[in-house]
Amino acid sequence: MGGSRKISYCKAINEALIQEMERDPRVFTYGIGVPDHKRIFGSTDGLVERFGPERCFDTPLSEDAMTGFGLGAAINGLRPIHVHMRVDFMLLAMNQLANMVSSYRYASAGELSVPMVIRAIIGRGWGQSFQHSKTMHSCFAHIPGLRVVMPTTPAEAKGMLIASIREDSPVIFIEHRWLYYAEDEVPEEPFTLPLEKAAVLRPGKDITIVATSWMNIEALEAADILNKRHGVSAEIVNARAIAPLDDGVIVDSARKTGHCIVADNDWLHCGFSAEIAARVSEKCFGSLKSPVSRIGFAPAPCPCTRPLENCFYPSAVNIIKTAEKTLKLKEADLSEEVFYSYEHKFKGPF
Amino acid sequence: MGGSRKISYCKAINEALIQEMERDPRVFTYGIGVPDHKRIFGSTDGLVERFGPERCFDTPLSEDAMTGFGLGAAINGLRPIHVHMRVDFMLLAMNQLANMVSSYRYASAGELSVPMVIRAIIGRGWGQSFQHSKTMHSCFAHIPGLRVVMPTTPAEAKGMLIASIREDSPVIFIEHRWLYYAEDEVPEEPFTLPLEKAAVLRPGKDITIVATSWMNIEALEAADILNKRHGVSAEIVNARAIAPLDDGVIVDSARKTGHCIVADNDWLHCGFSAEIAARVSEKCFGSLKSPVSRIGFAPAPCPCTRPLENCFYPSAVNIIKTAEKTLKLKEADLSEEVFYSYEHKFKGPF
Amino acid sequence: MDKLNLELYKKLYLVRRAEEEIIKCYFDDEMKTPMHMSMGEEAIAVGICHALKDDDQVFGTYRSHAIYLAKTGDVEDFFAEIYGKDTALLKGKGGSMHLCSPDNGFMGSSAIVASAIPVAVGAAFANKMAGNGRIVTVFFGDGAIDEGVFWESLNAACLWKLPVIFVCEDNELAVHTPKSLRHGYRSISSIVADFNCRVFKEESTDVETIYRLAEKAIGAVRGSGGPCFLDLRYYRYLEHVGVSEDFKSGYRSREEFEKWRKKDPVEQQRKKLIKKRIKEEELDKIEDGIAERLINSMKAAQSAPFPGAGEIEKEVL
Amino acid sequence: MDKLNLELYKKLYLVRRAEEEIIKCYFDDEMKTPMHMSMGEEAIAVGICHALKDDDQVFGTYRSHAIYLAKTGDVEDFFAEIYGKDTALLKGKGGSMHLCSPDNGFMGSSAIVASAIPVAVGAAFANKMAGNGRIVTVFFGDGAIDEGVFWESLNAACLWKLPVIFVCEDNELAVHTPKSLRHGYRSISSIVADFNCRVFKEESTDVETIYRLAEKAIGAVRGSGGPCFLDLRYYRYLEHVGVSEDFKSGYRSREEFEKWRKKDPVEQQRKKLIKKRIKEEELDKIEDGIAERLINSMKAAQSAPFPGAGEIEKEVL
Ligand SMILES: Cc1ncc(C[n+]2csc(CCOP(=O)(O)OP(=O)(O)O)c2C)c(N)n1
Ligand SMILES: Cc1ncc(C[n+]2csc(CCOP(=O)(O)OP(=O)(O)O)c2C)c(N)n1
Ligand SMILES: [Mg+2]
Ligand SMILES: [Mg+2]
Repeated sequence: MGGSRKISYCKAINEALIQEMERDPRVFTYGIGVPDHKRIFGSTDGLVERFGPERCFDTPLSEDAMTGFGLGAAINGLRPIHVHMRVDFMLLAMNQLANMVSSYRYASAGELSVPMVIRAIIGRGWGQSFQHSKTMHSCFAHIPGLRVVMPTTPAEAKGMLIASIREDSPVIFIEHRWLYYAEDEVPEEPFTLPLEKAAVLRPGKDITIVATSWMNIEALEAADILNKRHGVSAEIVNARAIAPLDDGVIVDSARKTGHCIVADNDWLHCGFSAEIAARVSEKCFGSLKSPVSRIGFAPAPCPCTRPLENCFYPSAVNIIKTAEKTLKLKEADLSEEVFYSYEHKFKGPF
Repeated sequence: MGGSRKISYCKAINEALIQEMERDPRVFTYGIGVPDHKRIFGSTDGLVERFGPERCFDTPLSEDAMTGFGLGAAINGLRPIHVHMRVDFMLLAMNQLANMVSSYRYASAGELSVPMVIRAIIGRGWGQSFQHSKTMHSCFAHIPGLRVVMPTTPAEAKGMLIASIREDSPVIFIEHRWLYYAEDEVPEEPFTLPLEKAAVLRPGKDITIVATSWMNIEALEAADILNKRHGVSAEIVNARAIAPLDDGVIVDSARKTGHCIVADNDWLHCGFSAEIAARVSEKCFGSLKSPVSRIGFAPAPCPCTRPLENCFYPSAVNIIKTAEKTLKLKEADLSEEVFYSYEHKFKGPF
Repeated sequence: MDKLNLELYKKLYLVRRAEEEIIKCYFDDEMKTPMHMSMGEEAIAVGICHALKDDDQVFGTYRSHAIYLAKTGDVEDFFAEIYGKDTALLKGKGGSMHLCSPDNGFMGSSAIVASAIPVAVGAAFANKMAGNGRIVTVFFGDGAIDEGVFWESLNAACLWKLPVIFVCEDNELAVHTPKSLRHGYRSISSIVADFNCRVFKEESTDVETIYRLAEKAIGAVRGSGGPCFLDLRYYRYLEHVGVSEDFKSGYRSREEFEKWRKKDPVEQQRKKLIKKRIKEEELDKIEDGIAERLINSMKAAQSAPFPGAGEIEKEVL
Repeated sequence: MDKLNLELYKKLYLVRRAEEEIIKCYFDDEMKTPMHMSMGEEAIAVGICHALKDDDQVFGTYRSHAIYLAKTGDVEDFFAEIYGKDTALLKGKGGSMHLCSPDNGFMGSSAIVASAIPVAVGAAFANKMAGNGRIVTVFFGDGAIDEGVFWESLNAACLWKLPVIFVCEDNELAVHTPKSLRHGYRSISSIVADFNCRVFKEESTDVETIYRLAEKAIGAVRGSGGPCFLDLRYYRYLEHVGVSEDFKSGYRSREEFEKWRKKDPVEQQRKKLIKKRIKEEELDKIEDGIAERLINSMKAAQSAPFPGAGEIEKEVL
């Protein structure tokens, strides 16, 4: 067993790809721009050099056919990894995803399986507007036969990507662009993490914050401030598995704290936040001391201009204010707080 | 004002189309098979004869382009009605729906509007399997900028379709195939019903059943039996508006009865049922005497063979059993009950 | 004796007779699955599938009875599946529209128009990578070429020179809508020929002609490594879905049907054999043998058990 | 005096200079919107838009600075929008990728490749129904023709003979990927010509040539009622997104750029005017006038207020 060292989320993805492609010659990575010099923000670095253009290649701009293509390759024994620079482009492939990929195994009563990974990048870039800002995990998760995961930490990125590649059913693997630079301890050796379970990111006892993807970062900041300003100990549950979902960790936490906020990187209506709120409300009925609240995108297409973009995306501030309301605390004056506002660091385009 | 008479759901849709196309020359109806001799199960009867092939026409099998086509016609002043024989085919147009149709008005800051109706038929046909059995309302509803409605009664079909046609934003209008034969009183004159509100279908006081589309029919049957066997008075709230959703009627009912079951014509995970459960749990916190339960499709692609199909689709029996559990009643023996099992009447193909 | 033509006839007869048996029983309402019948297209299905090797692969549509039967040689599983029984490979999960028999090279069929086309292209890619020499053939209708994914798939196959044969089974109709109301061009063949793709066009209902054409196409694919496109015309005998005729509904004439009926692929081939001096009694015996197998497997399917409720959530992931 | 060529030059200069002003200020980081620059394609945008009438309509992509400016004549709103300000028509909701000015016939631009193409076809249908004689022109890149929806839209426009001009602005790249890695055919023009569509192909950077071509295409559309396809080549000067050069990244050479630079559409047109004996001082004055307008409107945009938070949920439905 090798040791571990701090690497970025991006590097963790890259390492998972290289180690799995090394281990298993059936794995290949493809998609628009995958081998170009930008290398999907660096995440596909070195693949084409190591594995050649047969196992790492660019495609026409044909998301729908390229998804079906992966499906065909998968049922014939390969293990495709299809990459989308933006999850929004997967909407062009919704038919293949929901009518074909999701049901091919079922349609063959298990004679054929679909070991396919679809990597999609999400996230607030920088003035991206309404066509480059969706998350869509709830829509994918709604379709039985598709796995959906959203790793937050570098170790999750590596462990869950390896698990996804080794998995025999299709996995939609959703990566937040802003997390690419996050660094943390990641084992050098290949390893896997479960694809169906949430994980406690920060233990606490007074209130549960269930967060997806980047919202975990906002939740960590919120938890610090809640602790500092109110002495509140928030437990953050990282909902890294979207579907299928073993909700045990989430339900246990909410039952323990009696309060639950869901902070999703998405719109609320009919979203994953509703699923969590529904399950927590049902399974913790009687143990909850307050109703479950939800935080997410503003109910609008994402606008371009910065001040409106700031209103669109939920943040640590929203979490703090919601927690204060939930716990009936006096609103802290946050004007002195310096928030980790990533958008100031991030220079365009995306 | 004319009177009203009993007509079928199908005829109600047809009447709405004819009256609105008569009233407003900008309205046109198009889609695969719209003017052919089957007339979308009769719902487009007489249109091509009355309004000619310029306002009622067939199209190539190109759902994606045909959706964009409707959008283009709408922003240029027409009022298209696009028809899909199966909602599943709309998945091919998901990009146009979620990236274009939903945001065009926003993208023009209101300079352009999108008075477009998309009619889509859903519903258990008859051995239709996994590619002709989805509902998808939750996925459409998740996208801000799209209206989604699911009328259940003939009067709703007419009133909501007319309202949809007159509405300046895009409406996805979802019709259950089995409801086509339902007959009820419908006013002769054109009239509109609100697009954002639920309606009490059957008043009651002991438990609330929130149902969508065909599940209202199942709920009515369940309510009869619950009354007969347990003396339970169930209130059925017909969730005919999916997005945007004014949840007032639903919340009021659940608060009043203290018990709530959501019976959705769909999968549960990240579905509309989760949204209702989340809202009711939050807004009725403290007034609920039991957790909100959800009933929907089995978490699998829809199988073809009848016995498995029967397991896939939720029914009155599921509602009764859930209500018994919720209200802590002894399970009634239902073996003597004759259920209105539409699938025995319905002969293929769809 | 002309063994080839006899073999082709056996398959033609099997396909036709299987559907005739379906028609006989369909109104018993025990096959609860929407039937899109192949009648009229048998020469295409049999001609091509007979030219393919056992381990070559085929993808189809909801209208796949003919290609399924011609490719797999299976009958027992077929009936069990359309009766929705536990004894079928798919245990009735698929039904008539979703036949699948991977071991026999039948890789599945889809009821969303055109949606199997890119899957076939990906399957061909895997075969090319494996160097196994297998050819993938994907069948679809003249409606499927309206869909964008057809063009995307064609482009990709041509770009990457993949061993795939696109077979457009052109009955000039999508449900009831003629090509003239759907196509903004004269000839799909001439368009596809401008891609890096060999194109073969044929209107014959003679199975041997189709078989020879398929051999040529297969040779071209093996030679070039790249795709072929077959533009083949036939006449759909029955309604779009269901087992009845529909000449009274007004969108097409019985006269047209009668013209095609004169060159019916099955009868024509029978006549050819008799001309080639195969004895009629011999043919009768062969036909009876096939019919017996069909009827027996149908009976077996009828009396087989349904799958248990537990099946529903199996094989989802 | 050659009024046409002068008018064309004014527009060319406006477009080029507007983008130069953007480059100057972009690193101030106040225009928080991804810039896909038009530099290199000015002749296409100006040549075509100048041939269109005011009430003809245009749809574009995320790379629409040139066609927006050439079609609308607007500058003030343009800068206010890319600065995300309340004074812009869209109040910054769209940004650089989603310009829109319906009153000036600029009907919107989309950042999902190819997705405006069917919308343009539908808009053309509405115009045809209204009998208003308007022509719709939709601009897209050589990447957009990879997408199925392009083919579906082309087919529909040809089928229904709609008054729409498809303009493929071919820079041979989709982001960094050359056509050779994306297209399974030699020539899109010859394929499209097999549809019921007139095709015009041109590689010139001379704006007058493009203008004449556009006139021809417009004439053809008005004459036949049906669509045209323009296959026009240009060279993208800058990186795919962003305002810098990227010849060092290895996927293309500076030499190629230099070749195109020699026939730069703006400089070439200036030279042509001087050859036609327009005085250089006169041109200088015209250019200064344009520059002044640009700089002033840019300043106005910089100092304009941002929209209030309440804007976010307006105009959703
Ligand atoms: C994407 C999609 N759109 C519409 C349908 C409904 N539909 C089923 S079959 C069919 C016609 C297909 O025609 P064609 O491809 O020529 O095949 P054929 O039935 O003639 O064999 C249509 C429109 C569908 N199944 N899938
Ligand atoms: C459907 C879709 N897929 C991928 C992308 C990412 N993307 C943005 S621009 C682009 C290249 C487009 O090339 P082309 O159409 O030639 O236009 P150009 O940028 O050369 O003007 C790609 C792949 C996108 N925006 N939309
Ligand atoms: Mg056909
Ligand atoms: Mg390009």
